Amino acid sequence: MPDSRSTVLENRDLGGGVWLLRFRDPTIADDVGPGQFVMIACSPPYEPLLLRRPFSIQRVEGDVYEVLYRDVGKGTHRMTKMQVGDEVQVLGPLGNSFTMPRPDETAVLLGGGVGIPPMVALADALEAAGHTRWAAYVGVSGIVDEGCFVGFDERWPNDDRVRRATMDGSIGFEGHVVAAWLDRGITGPTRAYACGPMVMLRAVADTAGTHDVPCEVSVETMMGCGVGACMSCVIENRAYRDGDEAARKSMSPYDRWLLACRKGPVFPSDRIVLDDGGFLH
Amino acid sequence: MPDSRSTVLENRDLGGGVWLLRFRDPTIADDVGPGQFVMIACSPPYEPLLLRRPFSIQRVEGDVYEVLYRDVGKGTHRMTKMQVGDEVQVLGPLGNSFTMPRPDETAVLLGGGVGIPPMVALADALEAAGHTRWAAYVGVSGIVDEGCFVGFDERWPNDDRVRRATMDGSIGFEGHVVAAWLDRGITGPTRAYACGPMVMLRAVADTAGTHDVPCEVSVETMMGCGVGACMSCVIENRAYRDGDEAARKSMSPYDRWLLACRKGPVFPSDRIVLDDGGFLH
Amino acid sequence: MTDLSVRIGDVVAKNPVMLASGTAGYGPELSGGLDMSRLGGFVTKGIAVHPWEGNAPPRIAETPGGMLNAIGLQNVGLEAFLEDKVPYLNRMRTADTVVAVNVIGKTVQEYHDVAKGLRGCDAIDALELNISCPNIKEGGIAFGTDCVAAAEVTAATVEGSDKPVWVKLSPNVADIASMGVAVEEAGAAALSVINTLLGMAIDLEKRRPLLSLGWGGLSGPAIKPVALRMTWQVSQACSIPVLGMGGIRSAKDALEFMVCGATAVQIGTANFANPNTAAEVVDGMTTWCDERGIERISEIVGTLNA
Amino acid sequence: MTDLSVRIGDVVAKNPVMLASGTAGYGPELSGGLDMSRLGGFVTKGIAVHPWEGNAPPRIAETPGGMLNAIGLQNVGLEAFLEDKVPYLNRMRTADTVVAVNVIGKTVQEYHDVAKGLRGCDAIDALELNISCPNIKEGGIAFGTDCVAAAEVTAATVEGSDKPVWVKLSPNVADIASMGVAVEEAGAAALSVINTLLGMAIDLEKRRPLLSLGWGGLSGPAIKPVALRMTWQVSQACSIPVLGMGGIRSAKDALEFMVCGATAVQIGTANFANPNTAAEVVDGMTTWCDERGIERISEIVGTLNA
Ligand SMILES: Cc1cc2nc3c(=O)[nH]c(=O)nc-3n(C[C@H](O)[C@H](O)[C@H](O)COP(=O)(O)OP(=O)(O)OC[C@H]3O[C@@H](n4cnc5c(N)ncnc54)[C@H](O)[C@@H]3O)c2cc1C
Ligand SMILES: Cc1cc2nc3c(=O)[nH]c(=O)nc-3n(C[C@H](O)[C@H](O)[C@H](O)COP(=O)(O)OP(=O)(O)OC[C@H]3O[C@@H](n4cnc5c(N)ncnc54)[C@H](O)[C@@H]3O)c2cc1C
Ligand SMILES: Cc1cc2nc3c(=O)[nH]c(=O)nc-3n(C[C@H](O)[C@H](O)[C@H](O)COP(=O)(O)O)c2cc1C
Ligand SMILES: Cc1cc2nc3c(=O)[nH]c(=O)nc-3n(C[C@H](O)[C@H](O)[C@H](O)COP(=O)(O)O)c2cc1C
Ligand code: FES
Ligand code: FES
Repeated sequence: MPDSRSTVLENRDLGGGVWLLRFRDPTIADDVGPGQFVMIACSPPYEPLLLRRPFSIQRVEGDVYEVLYRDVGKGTHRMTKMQVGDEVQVLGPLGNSFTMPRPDETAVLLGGGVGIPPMVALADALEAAGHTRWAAYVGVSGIVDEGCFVGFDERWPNDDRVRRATMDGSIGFEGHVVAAWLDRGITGPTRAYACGPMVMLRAVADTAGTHDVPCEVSVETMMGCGVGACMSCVIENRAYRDGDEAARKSMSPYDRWLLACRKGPVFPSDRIVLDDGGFLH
Repeated sequence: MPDSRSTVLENRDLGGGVWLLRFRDPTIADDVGPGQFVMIACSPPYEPLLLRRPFSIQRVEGDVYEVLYRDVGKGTHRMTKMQVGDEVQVLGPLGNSFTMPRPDETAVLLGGGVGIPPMVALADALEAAGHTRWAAYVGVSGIVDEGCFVGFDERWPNDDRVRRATMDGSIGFEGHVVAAWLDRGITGPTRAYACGPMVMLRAVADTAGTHDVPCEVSVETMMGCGVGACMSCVIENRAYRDGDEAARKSMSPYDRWLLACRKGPVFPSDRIVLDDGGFLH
Repeated sequence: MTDLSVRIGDVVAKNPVMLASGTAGYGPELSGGLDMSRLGGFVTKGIAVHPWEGNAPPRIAETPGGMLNAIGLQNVGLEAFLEDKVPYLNRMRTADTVVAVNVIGKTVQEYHDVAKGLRGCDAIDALELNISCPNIKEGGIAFGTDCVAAAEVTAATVEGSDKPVWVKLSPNVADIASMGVAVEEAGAAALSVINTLLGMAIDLEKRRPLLSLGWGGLSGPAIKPVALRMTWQVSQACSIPVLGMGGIRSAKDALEFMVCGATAVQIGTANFANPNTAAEVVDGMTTWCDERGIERISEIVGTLNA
Repeated sequence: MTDLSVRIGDVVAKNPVMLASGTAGYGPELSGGLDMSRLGGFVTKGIAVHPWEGNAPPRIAETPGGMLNAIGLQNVGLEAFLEDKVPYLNRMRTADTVVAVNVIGKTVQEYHDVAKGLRGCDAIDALELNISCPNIKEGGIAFGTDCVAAAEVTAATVEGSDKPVWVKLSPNVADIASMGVAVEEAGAAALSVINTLLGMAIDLEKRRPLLSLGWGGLSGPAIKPVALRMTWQVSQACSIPVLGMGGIRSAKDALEFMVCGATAVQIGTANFANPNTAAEVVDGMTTWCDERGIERISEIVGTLNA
């Protein structure tokens, strides 16, 4: 008896907890004696999932909010199966927010891939506050990922303030977002904001540092609880690592690692070490 | 931020593995700062399932076979969610079959609840073999379970040979299947077959014993593999337990426990001990 | 309605459901709007005499039916704890929720010092000695796998403390019952069973552990059968109360631990998947007992027919 | 194409994927049409010198991400094994699949006697000493949790045997590396890591264990982190090959064990959920190695950067 795939023809609720299942399967139905049985896999073997997954809120409209996500693993893959009308348990909103720019500052928003959502949220907030002096540089690898642009595309489809970049040049600027930013140049009082892969955040922070631009980044560490209870989501405190002996001595070792879910996810880029030893993407 | 239930409004595939989820949730959408995030439960916490579940084949028609099951736990509950068109991994047919009666024998089929399916399979086999001399006594607790009768109802809706029994008298004979059988009386050469809860099988076996009726029962032990590989599905060998000292000495201790998936699920009722210490229903 | 209260030695909890150490911070982190007054008890994150850094990230990884953690006991230290965290714990006491402080150290002396430092602190009902944390390179686990060392650190803490001392046992031993007996004899007032199992998860492509420390502690439903077995073994071998834990997600899980000998239970990992777990467990227990006409939940403790 | 063959001491397996003892009977029970010639190796159900009854049912229970079993090593005994089972094992040898016989006993002498009884049996490539079965009331586990006893039973079996002796270690210990070292010194040719973790599951309403024995051995994905950690520890401490197992369901799982130091792997519980698991693991390994240009799979063994 080889293992076989049977197709469900009917799965009838007969009431009282009794159900009738009918399958089509020539292999099995071929030669059955009365009293024989089958072993049904009630579900494929799979990874049980315990922990919630964190996602940035991209946009809020009335009582509706949206989340942009990439199917990268167990949890996000399941999310692709959510059906209209499903009820999903969600904890939030969590964490802190970006600091608003001063009125004279140009807000530069840099987003990479699924790091674009917080930039959409920020652009919405800036517009709502009447701060129209902003420019967004949003990048993905190529046309295959252009879905990540949806937040900007929907609201600012032909807005000069939004510059799209792709690594392969298939859309907009060819290269990464920092190159796109520098390509336009940094003029006048500027404040930078970024979210994306660690390597991108580092490039943004370096550039901001070089140009004396205040900069905030949103970091995406591994999170167990999202509320400060598990202490898993830490990112290193720059003052602790780079401070001189005296400075470090004056700090508590407890403050070496900062909880990204509670003190963040937004940090001044010079406050944290943008290097996770390559553990995150 | 209290935990909240958000309703999926849209879950859009944007290509390249990128998806857009939109939720409705006034609680969360109420007061969100740019950069904040949510923790989404990608699935409710649940029991991961590993092992397959065994079910009798109730009926085969062409390349279609059917299984009748009751939603009693993790696996069967999931089965209720199977959708038309789903592909389900099934191993089978497994196990042995009932012995056919001699032409002069009346086959008495006794089925209780979700133990009725093998009796349907046997009735079908008897009919196919031209052996119309059979009588079925099928019982459930009451009208709430009458779905269990579906196999007999569909093929023999008004057949005198089928006697339905309920414990509460709501349908047919009031009482258990053995009482229904005895009510009609045992006349002429008879061979009994049974499947159902352990307590019912014991009553059938006792009655068969008293009336010198050869009897076969199908037992439903806990099964890990269904093919003889895990040795989990055992039932006690009566010869080993009840045999005299000499008889037992002549047997291998290995033969105390019989594998129900391979030597069974059908056994002569006097070959096994119909008592599992109350572990099964 | 069933009386849900239980006695852990001299400590009376209004119900047997507590939050496990390290999974709800120092209290304010109680997540998802869980009403702390619903809780029978609450155990803080481990506290050492001095602040500790903890490990570099990543500190957690999900595994089949469970998770690994290697937080490394990052903690504010005794002084900051007394100053910043105790006020909130006082509110818990007012809400009639038992408060236990999880105590960690690298030497016997350090355990003793924390106990002494917490003397006179009325916000606290008990200490829970963590002699079993697998997530630090030194200390912790060594005490947890050796009867003599475990007894020594227990005795020193008991001596330093004015509160009952619960000892949290490591499951990474061949014979947990002997560990329980050893610390009971050394003066423990109760036993917390179990801490996490040592485990590892790796990134196949990068060929390195998923956790920066290399290994971590396995918790969650995956370990429930081990935890249940150890709860049973320890409660059979010892006469002090057992606090059972390991993979509890539901009232049914919690009641199973009690039937296996736990006077009370703690909930850890499940808080992350569903922050309201503890309240749901209390509700489920109430219903379960009511339906069965059980007058006092303590009646069911250790009633397993094994 | 990648060379999948591996050497376990003097035994060469054409690929590193074996079926674990107790999960595929004596061979003919190989289920679901799995083609045995695809397997690198196969380990039989435990064999004692005399037939054993095993435990009363229920013998298994499902748990979160795993299962408990307390089969109790029901087995036909040495004599019937040689007579009835060996012919099939011969077919496996012909198919170039390594055959190991899992050996059990209640005394050192019994282990020795099985080894002696299997002398000269060409169908068999190796013995796997099960000193770690938690499912019998006497013997088994005691050998598995004590270094001296483990070394003694290993030495006696090696002395009685004309085949390489692999020793299967128990995870129910504080320090599995020392166990590995002890049996290596006693003459083991390889180490199988791990057997099941002791666990318990209960029926809350009936207030009794789900397994007739009371407890059982936990296997399946739930224990994978523990198994991976122990595979790493043992392979770091010992110089003989390690056969890794515990919760393997996929090529990725299997490769993780190899990166953590396993020369080969065994698949147990997953066979029940999907009888074709082992063949799928072999296929997946091939693809994985091909895609990465790995010439010999043995290159990846123990390459973890920890
Ligand atoms: C504050 C915050 C906001 C985020 N916002 C978004 C967002 O708007 N859109 C989006 O697509 N993603 C976002 N992420 C990342 C997202 O949480 C992860 O992609 C997701 O958790 C992966 O889950 P999984 O089960 O699919 O992956 P897993 O199967 O768990 O792992 C697959 C891969 O994802 C990585 N990963 C797993 N968990 C995390 C995590 N918490 N953070 C980062 N990487 C992880 C793993 O290292 C691994 O490489 C955010 C993360 C944080 C912390
Ligand atoms: C050969 C054979 C044929 C069967 N035929 C049918 C059938 O045609 N229709 C039908 O409804 N049921 C049948 N059963 C029983 C069916 O397999 C169980 O009801 C099912 O496995 C329960 O799975 P679950 O995950 O829903 O329950 P679980 O959540 O695993 O357990 C719920 C309850 O079901 C009991 N149970 C679990 N597994 C089994 C098992 N293998 N056998 C008996 N009881 C079990 C448990 O003791 C528990 O009380 C058969 C069993 C066998 C061995
Ligand atoms: C993220 C995390 C942090 C933990 N920190 C501690 C700790 O500081 N002290 C301690 O004794 N136990 C700690 N534990 C162990 C838990 O208190 C508990 O014993 C274990 O997780 C088993 O229970 P569970 O399966 O319900 O989580 C921690 C567990 C987790 C998951
Ligand atoms: C039903 C069952 C029976 C087993 N019987 C044996 C046995 O006879 N001898 C042995 O050494 N191990 C036995 N084991 C242990 C397995 O060989 C293996 O070590 C363990 O299950 C871990 O691997 P897995 O998670 O892939 O199942 C058995 C396991 C199961 C599930
Ligand atoms: S995610 Fe738990 S503390 Fe930040
Ligand atoms: S179910 Fe595995 S041997 Fe019968």
